[in-house]
Amino acid sequence: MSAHATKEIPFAGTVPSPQTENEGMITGHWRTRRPVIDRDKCTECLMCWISCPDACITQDDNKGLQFNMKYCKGCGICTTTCPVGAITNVPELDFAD
Amino acid sequence: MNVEKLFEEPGLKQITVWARGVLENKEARDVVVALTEAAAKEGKYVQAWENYVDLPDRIYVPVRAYGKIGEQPLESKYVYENEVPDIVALTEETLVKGNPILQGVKPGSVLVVNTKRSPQEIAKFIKDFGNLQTLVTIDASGLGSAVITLSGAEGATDASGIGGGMSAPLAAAIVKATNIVSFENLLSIVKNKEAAEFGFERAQVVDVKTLQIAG
Amino acid sequence: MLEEIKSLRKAPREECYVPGHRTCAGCGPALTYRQVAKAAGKNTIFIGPTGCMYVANTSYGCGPWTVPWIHAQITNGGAVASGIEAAYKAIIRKKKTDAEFPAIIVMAGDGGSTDIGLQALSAAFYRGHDILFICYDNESYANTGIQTSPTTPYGAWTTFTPAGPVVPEGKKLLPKDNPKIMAHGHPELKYLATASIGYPLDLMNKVRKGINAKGPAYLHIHAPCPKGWSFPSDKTVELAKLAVDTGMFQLYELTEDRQYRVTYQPKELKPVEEYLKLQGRFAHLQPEHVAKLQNFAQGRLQEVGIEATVPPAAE
Amino acid sequence: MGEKKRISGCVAVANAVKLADVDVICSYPIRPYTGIMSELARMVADGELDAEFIHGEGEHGQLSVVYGASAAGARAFTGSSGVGVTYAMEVYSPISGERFPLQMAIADRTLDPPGDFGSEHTDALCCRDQGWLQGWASTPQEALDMTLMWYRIGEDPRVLLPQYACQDGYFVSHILGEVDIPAAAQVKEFLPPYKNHHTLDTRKPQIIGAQIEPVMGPPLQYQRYNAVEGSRKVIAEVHEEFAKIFGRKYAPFVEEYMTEDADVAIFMQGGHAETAKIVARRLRNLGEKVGVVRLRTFRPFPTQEVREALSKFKAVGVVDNSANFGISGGAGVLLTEARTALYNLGDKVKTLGFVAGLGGEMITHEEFYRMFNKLKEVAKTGKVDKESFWLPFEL
Repeated sequence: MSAHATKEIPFAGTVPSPQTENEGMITGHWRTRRPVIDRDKCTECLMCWISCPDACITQDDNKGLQFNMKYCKGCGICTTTCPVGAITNVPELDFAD
Repeated sequence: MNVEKLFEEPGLKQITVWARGVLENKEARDVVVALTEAAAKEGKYVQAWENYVDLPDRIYVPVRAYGKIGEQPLESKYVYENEVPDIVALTEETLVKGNPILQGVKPGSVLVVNTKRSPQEIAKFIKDFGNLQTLVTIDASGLGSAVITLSGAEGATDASGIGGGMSAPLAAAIVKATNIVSFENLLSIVKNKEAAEFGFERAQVVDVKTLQIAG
Repeated sequence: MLEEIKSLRKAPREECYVPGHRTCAGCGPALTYRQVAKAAGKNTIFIGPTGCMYVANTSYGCGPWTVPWIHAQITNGGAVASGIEAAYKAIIRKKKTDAEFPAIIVMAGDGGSTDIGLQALSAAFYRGHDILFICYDNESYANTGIQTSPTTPYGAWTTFTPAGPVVPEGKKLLPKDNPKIMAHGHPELKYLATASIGYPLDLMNKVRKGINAKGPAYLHIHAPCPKGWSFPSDKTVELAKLAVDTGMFQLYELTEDRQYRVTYQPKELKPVEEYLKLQGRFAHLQPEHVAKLQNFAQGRLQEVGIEATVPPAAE
Repeated sequence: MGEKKRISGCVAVANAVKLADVDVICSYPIRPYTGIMSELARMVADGELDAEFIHGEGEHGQLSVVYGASAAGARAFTGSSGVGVTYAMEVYSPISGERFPLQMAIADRTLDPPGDFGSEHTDALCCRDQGWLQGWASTPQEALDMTLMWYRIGEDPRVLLPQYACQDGYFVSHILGEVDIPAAAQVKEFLPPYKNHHTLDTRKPQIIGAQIEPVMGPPLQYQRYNAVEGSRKVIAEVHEEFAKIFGRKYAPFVEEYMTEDADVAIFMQGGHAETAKIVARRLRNLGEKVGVVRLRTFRPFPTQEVREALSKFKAVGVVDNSANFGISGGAGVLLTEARTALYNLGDKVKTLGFVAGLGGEMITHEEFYRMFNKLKEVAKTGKVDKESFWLPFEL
């Protein structure tokens, strides 16, 4: 048996499109800083929501803006685009999870 | 063994039509297509094509179209020039000047020229008759004008039909002088039947020997 | 018809470009993709010519689009889109499918749009295919590690235009202006605009106008690249805005009578130096180089009708 | 029933494309294949064929357009010649790799130089490793039939591969030959509508052509390898069914002519094989034991069939109508492929390479005659002094 493994591949490498997230490329572990939102300051202007390259901020009508830590790369754009300073970047190792 | 003899095709007739590019290219093609289609009706084996090296054709440049008619299946399918023609036709009289129109012609061959001039006048421009036996003149342009079209170039189908122009009387003159196909079969192929009939009627067929004596 | 998005609150919440891709943290082109996909919606087919947005998005045999996506070569986005469009026209007409005609969007980088892909783009527009061709302009061949492209600005450092004692400015050429090339030579063109990820509402509505237009539409979107331009990953949107506010990038669309209509005009233009100084790729520039870029920005602004009253660059 | 007409190879292919009810056609002019496209353009203009006819911006664009069209679920057709074929090179592998069974007609033309218009198989042979099916027709009739058969084979769910349908430029593409044009109903029976596993449809979104990591490379390439290998069975089946429906029977891989009891044979592909056959027949009349083996399917290369066909002879002359410089064996691609097929038989069959008809020149009866004589000499002596010959200079 060859030392090389091979991975199964679908017909012609074609795969179904993902529904809500691409599990084939989880990026949460890229993050060195985590965005933390101060909900008291947040005006829900949605600038952070529309400016996230990774679509990691979602709108929840009851709970306000949600951050998807499974994929957030910690780029910090949400922090810099927030006009009221409601988001801060906190070192990732300050969090246990 | 004589290799040339080995590949002879007895009874094969070769037709070469010379024309002025673009303006008469279709007429040249129509002459060979009309004759080969008529011959096919008579159970002959045929092939028609244009000289590829002459193409893409340009206005006034001499171009050639070829036909082959045989009693047996053709064995020289991809010999792309008629090296020893039996019939040579010119869609336009000035082609007699400066073109090797009679190169390789077989003994007993026929030259048919679209011209108002007499056979004697045309003969003056022919420096070497070679094996030519018969000279035919016909004012084909007086009976039908050249159909100018790019349809049918490059091996495509000519949507304008066969023999609508002066190719019809020119082909008819060829038939008159050579009987290569029956005139009736030619008529069934060409569009301009009236012109073909006049062409057949009016073609002047002259033995070259008489011309040389007269000249 | 896709309706105008009046505010971010009214923008679709649904994502067609979802989390899970190997683009840089803070990637401008990825943000472009997301805003474009959001505006375009579900009945969209994306064509992805080779570039960052192919390689980084599909690195491991998967991809982040909820809609159909197909790879094209870096050379041929316009042609592949033409074929898809023609196919849909034919198979709908011949009743071989009951699908609805989709929005067909090419997402090409500046190389795949303005350089090696320009021939296919131009041909598709000349032929009048009903497609939207988007150039996400990160001003370099970024996928291959930052080499100069036709839209790389004068004076930018790339691995193929390094600055050195003999070539102090780095890139010596002024950038190609692809929107203008597209605007004036393609009679079938139905819509053309420039956009920036710094102005997302404007961007999304231009995407929708491009899709609604029956015929070829071209969008040139300025998409800062933190890796290639050397700036921190959190500054992407800020840089995009600053490019517009200094006149280095202009936001406009082409009206039906082929006139430029400025869609966003900065109240007061800032000196280009403010934009340049945030980016490592311009760190080597001398004042004369900066002056040349200032002139360049003013020229481009004037071309589209923005009166360039820029304060003099800081001494 | 069909209709008999004297038409060129170009027109024959166009008729097949029409009968196949192709949806998207992409053209770009280059001689000698151009006639196919002008014929199709006329058919579209006259309402004989309902298809999108797109003027490509070049051959690279042509192949890209049909790639997109096939991906979107349309039956697609394109074609080219000579340098046009090589200009599109980038796009061939993506098409076979994504398994889009579109068809490209190639009327062979020499590459530049000499920039002449004549036929040489070099253009199409450059593409031999692109994962496409590939075959050569030697008459206009075969060009028509091959177009229909390739679509059927390529679109078979067990295959799903694109196809090069090749014919010698000018000789086959331009010289009129008798063609039986089948009736539309017959073709409908033979060729079902195009369906693919994966097309671009927003109701069933898929990601086509994603990048992979190296570990996915071997299985992905192995898939394509197996598709090409597996097509052999389908090729044979489809040829049989074609014969049933249309009454014309072709050997799917190699056509043998007067090979029974032959001592020597010419092995080649394309139109000039027709001339070789005529020469063989004339020599047979003189009592010579000579034959011709014509390769019809070049990709997949029918190793087994070629081995079986050629192992009967004492000497085989492989005629290459392609320019290959510095190639193993000193002749052309066909020689190396034929020799590989014969290799494990040892020295039983002597093989000579003949390079002929380059630059679009015909291969004359006399040249074939000389080749046969050379083969007879080798068969008689069992000795090979010189392995390859460029005609007419070396033989």
